[in-house]
Amino acid sequence: MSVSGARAKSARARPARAEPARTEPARVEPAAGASEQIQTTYREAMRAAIRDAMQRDDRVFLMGEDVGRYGGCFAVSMGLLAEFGPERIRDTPLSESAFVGAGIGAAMVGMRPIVEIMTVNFSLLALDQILNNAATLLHMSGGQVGVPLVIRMTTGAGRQVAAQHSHSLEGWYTHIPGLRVLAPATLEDARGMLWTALEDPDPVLIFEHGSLYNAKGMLAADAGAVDIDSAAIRRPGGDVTLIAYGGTLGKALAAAEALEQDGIDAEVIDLRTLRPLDDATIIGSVARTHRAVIVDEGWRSGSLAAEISARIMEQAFFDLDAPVQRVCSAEVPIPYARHLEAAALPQVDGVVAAVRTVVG
Amino acid sequence: MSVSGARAKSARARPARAEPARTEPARVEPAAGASEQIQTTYREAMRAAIRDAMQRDDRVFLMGEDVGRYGGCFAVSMGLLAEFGPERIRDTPLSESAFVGAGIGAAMVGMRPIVEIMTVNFSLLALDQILNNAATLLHMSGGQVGVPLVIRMTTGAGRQVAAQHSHSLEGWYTHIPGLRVLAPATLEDARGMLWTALEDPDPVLIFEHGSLYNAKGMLAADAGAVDIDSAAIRRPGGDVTLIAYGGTLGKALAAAEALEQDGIDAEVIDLRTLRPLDDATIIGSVARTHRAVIVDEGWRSGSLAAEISARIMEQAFFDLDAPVQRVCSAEVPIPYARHLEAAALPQVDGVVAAVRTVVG
Amino acid sequence: MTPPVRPATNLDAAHRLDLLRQMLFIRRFEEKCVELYSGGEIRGFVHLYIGEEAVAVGVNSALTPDDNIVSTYREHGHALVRGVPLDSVMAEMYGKVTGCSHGRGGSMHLFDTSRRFYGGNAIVGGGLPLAVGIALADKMRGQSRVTACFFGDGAVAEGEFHECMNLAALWELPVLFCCENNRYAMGTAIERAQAQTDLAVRAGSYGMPAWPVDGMDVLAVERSAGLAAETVRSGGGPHFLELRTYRFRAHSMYDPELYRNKDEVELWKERDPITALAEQMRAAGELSDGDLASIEDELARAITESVSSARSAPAEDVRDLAKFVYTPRQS
Amino acid sequence: MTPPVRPATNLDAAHRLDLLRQMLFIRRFEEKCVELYSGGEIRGFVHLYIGEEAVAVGVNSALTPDDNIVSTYREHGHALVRGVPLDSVMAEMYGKVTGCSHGRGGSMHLFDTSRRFYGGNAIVGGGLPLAVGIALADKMRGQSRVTACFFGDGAVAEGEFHECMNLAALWELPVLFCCENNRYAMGTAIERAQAQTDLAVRAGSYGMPAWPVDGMDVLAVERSAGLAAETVRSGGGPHFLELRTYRFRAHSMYDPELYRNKDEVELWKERDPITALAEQMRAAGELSDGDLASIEDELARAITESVSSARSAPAEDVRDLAKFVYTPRQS
Ligand SMILES: Cc1ncc(C[n+]2csc(CCOP(=O)(O)OP(=O)(O)O)c2C)c(N)n1
Ligand SMILES: Cc1ncc(C[n+]2csc(CCOP(=O)(O)OP(=O)(O)O)c2C)c(N)n1
Ligand SMILES: [Mg+2]
Ligand SMILES: [Mg+2]
Repeated sequence: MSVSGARAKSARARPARAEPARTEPARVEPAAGASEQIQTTYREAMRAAIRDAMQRDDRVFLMGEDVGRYGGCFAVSMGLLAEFGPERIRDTPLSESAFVGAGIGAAMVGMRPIVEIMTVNFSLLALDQILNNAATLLHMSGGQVGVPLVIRMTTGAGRQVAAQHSHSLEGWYTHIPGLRVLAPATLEDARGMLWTALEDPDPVLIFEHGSLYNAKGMLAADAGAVDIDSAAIRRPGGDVTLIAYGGTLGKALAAAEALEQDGIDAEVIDLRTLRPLDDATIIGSVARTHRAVIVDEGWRSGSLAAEISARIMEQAFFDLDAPVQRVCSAEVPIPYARHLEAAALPQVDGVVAAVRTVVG
Repeated sequence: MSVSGARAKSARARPARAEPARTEPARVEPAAGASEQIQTTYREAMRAAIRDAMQRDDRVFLMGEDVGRYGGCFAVSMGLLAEFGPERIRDTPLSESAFVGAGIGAAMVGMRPIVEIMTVNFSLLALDQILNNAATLLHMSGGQVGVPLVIRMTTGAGRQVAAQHSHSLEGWYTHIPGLRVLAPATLEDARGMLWTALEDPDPVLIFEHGSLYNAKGMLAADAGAVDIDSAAIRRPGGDVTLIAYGGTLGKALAAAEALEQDGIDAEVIDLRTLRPLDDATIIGSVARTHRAVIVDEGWRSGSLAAEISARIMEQAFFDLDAPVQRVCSAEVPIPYARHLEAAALPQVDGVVAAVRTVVG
Repeated sequence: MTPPVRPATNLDAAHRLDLLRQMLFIRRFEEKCVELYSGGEIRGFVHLYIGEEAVAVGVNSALTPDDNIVSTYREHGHALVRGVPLDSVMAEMYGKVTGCSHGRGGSMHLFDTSRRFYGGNAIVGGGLPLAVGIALADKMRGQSRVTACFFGDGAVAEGEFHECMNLAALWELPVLFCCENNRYAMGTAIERAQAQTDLAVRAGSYGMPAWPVDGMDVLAVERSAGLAAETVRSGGGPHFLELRTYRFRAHSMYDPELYRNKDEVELWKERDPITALAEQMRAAGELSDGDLASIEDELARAITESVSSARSAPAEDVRDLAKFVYTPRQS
Repeated sequence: MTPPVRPATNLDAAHRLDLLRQMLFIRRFEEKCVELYSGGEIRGFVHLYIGEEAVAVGVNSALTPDDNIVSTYREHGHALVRGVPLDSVMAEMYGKVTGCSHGRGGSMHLFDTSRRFYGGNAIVGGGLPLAVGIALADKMRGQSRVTACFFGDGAVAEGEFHECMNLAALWELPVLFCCENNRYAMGTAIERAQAQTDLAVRAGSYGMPAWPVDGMDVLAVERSAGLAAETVRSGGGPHFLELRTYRFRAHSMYDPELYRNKDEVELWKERDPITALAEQMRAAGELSDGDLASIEDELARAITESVSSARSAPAEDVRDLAKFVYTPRQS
């Protein structure tokens, strides 16, 4: 039986490969220089997106801890208070549950709040509001109560701020029906995802990895809204699929560069939207490469990477030539010491090593 | 390349099968009648376990909402107030974060608190304390601050109590390094897990599925502590491995019965300990059956089932004759209407159907 | 502070008769629910308001249809007097698609946005931040609405209560906090849950007007709620009412009630808000047996009809299980 | 209330000199940290206590070694005056294995259970429930310890503050709540965060003794803390001190400080607790330039040594990354 099973496996595999779920990349970067380009940073792109939204729609306001006078913990909202005033750039007390819930209430009656939770570490104090109200009211009310709310928060480790300030918990939020979860990893997405999210009638969470704010680069002067449905192939390749998002995209791309030296041609997928996942792009790529490695800063057990591995198992099993591998954070509270923190987080060499185990 | 890949796959598969990771069931039920048996219920077994712990160790106390005068929301602690008094059977105000955190503090300095959170739905209000203090203090303090705390809570749906009261979030807790997570599904485990958990120097969470409290059965009069490390094979079988825990164990066993009619011999694993997972028992079984279906009441995306599927991918890929399947809850807030709630939750026929897709 | 100006008619016999009718409406509806629950026709958690009717009726009659209400899982009374159609409430108890929440919510999650009734919330304290946010939106848009937020004495111990009281007071939001102090949180008496059992004093410490009200006297509730609502509406910032009442039944449909003794319950039953108003009106010659009989008839008929229509109403198609998880996209 | 009885020596010049020395100890330690941070030798978040030294020193000198302390991420001062060895604190800043938290915690997570110092906690309000639990354990075991719990003015807005104040008061637990009111939560002034800026009034509403204290006067802090601690210790239940102080530096190592103007900072610097005590002692002829010089010498030498020992201390072996996640099992 096992033999026939194995035979069946290779046999059944063919058609799937003849016409993979999806051969075209879901989305490729616009050719640079398509329009006038300006030099900017992820932080500035995010700020431009907020300013833009505030100007377009007076139902929009930004609320959170230190978004006003202080200019935002990561200086994202620097200068916006002067421009829009304290009513619309609203500093809150340290009351995560109350001000996130207040954002939900305001959205319920027609406002378009952008609630900033300083970091994902503190979002646990508002999780009940996010799960039991924001994500649930529409269903519980039989479709009456929509919650067009956007919640932004910084996520991730890497700055030696130790165990309580280094969480990557976006994976938990992707477990919640009723939410859309985004992870902008590029300047274009930092600039463009917010407006699309604000037009979504349902609650959207945006996770900004702390390591990205200072990222510099060129962006089209007229860059605007982008889709928040599909993943993007940031680097096409034929030998293995590297799946990353947010803070791990850069590491995956760096690993792909390194692998190129050894003649391994890696495709790199930027998930962009963590819920709902763009299965078509993931499965389409794996159908072409037959191998996949997922890079996720969350702790390994119960990570978003586990969900992606399970979906590949379910949707592309017969296309796989090797088991899907996960490169995640070690299962330890993130330590302060630089060398220990570095050892706890996914690194380029770890990605390269994982790829080697699945290729050839 | 893909052909050789496929060949490699079946080729490499053999040795793994010659000596599977583990051939012996990790743990089988004691033969009934081994010692004097008494008729009892899951609720009574749990109560006996608490009483037993209170009598053995005066550092133990039970704290939570309505555990005293009311007798416990699910009547688990009924009668214990009279027996042990209000100091040790301690009613708390509705302050989940404070009393869970107080349990952590008391444990830090040598007490052995059993904190009852009425249901997992309310545990979100204490999640910051559980993640950022209970699970993290030992590491953050360089090994100085141990937290020998046990937190019990009811989990699961099935009683038509709608979206905010029907969560199965134990999967989230299995993501947290520093915690041990248990799911007693049998009378023996309801009776025996608490004491072992109280002897653990680190925080242990016990999830009791609401549907189990009235479960009746026979239990050894001298039943006592049980291990909290290994999974148990509740039903040996050779054709497919059904992996379940807590509230889904009964459904998996019922599905196995149904499948027997069609000559499909299913092995049923009760995970028992959700973190750390007993990979040896899971992989050992899959190495024998070459097929697996995971039954988990959590929402599908980001479920504990996803982690198990990913581990089978990583550790038993070449033993698999079919992709591992997940039978989970539909990704909707659990609705009130009986027929909708039933449709949202994993059911026996769904498990049977999933098995049919992987067998033959 | 002077009592709110309102048309004399509100204070006359007809008005009192209407208040009586509303309280009886809630009472009879829930008595029917008990019957149906015992018969297994409705399920889940059902929290009865019996004994507390004066609070919902008194507060609601001080509000305008344009005001907002945020409630708890013990909200049948709030919903019914707000005007959520009886048939849709009963159908919701049955989990039918004709229910006010399409059968998704049940007893604890009644919603009717057309009446600005923002629902039952089953997480204790969970509705307070929503009320604060709704009031914030109104204030930002210059609307002069009041958001009435109901919650129990037990909710006062939750961190969310504190955060919301502070935020509402700090931002001077138009919220009317209505604390239904029925002296118990499930089986926990207020003395065993609150260091400061004088809840109006606690609320006052946030710098908002707060006072206790006899929650068994519908006229007293209406008077205080009217006074508070007017001030809130005219920009006076949030107000807090501690409505002292009592639940005559178990916490949820049934419980052993080991936590309180029968005498206490009997004592409070002597203060039944319905009997109290009826007797007062009788004494004043404002209520005849005939009036009462016709009210009871009308209610009995309506409730019976709501039951039969709920029974015969269609159930949601199982294929629509995932409806209302996300808003359908136009594109 | 009469002042606590304590040996006259505590009140004499030698004692004041010691308080001065302790404040200088914190000040010089943190000044060195600024230098090291700029040099990139220490990293992460480092929250300076400069300007607030009188609070840690005054409160700690009212405690016994057997009392417990629960602190925040701004805890260098609390740890040092508690007696956590300077070398182990400096080594922790360097993330070395010889650090008081084995290099796992860093500036925000200093621990020393041998001194009942239960650590820095970086979640605002996160330490309060721990303090309540430690005090509960002491009370259940009949121990007469005080648990001093430090937190900031910003923490008062968190739900956890409320839950813990209520629980401690309800259960009459031996907690000394020490609110370090430095008027800002990061960039948010207390007026923009608290509806009731008189924090002692808010705390009093839970029914516990609470009063404001001049947090720039170490002797005043010591007096009030001593008074409160004695009452807490003798079963008087929790007490709350609002210690009015000011941070002279940025919230964390650096911030643009757009949220306050320089004059305000300068005004407060004129009330520098160290200068204040020194001048008072000089006036009383209790402090000579020589005394001061030798204290500075001693501190400078100790701090310099702690730096070199930290630099040369071993780093944890990377293979031990997973150490301290779970307690090693005997079996
Ligand atoms: C956060 C939370 N904790 C616990 C519960 C369980 N629970 C439901 S109602 C209730 C008592 C609430 O008492 P109170 O606020 O006084 O309202 P009442 O039921 O008396 O109207 C409890 C503990 C819950 N629903 N939510
Ligand atoms: C729950 C939570 N929210 C936000 C933060 C980010 N944060 C760190 S310190 C701080 C200000 C706290 O102010 P305060 O309590 O007054 O203490 P201080 O820093 O002034 O000593 C904030 C907002 C946090 N660490 N925890
Ligand atoms: Mg109550
Ligand atoms: Mg402060």
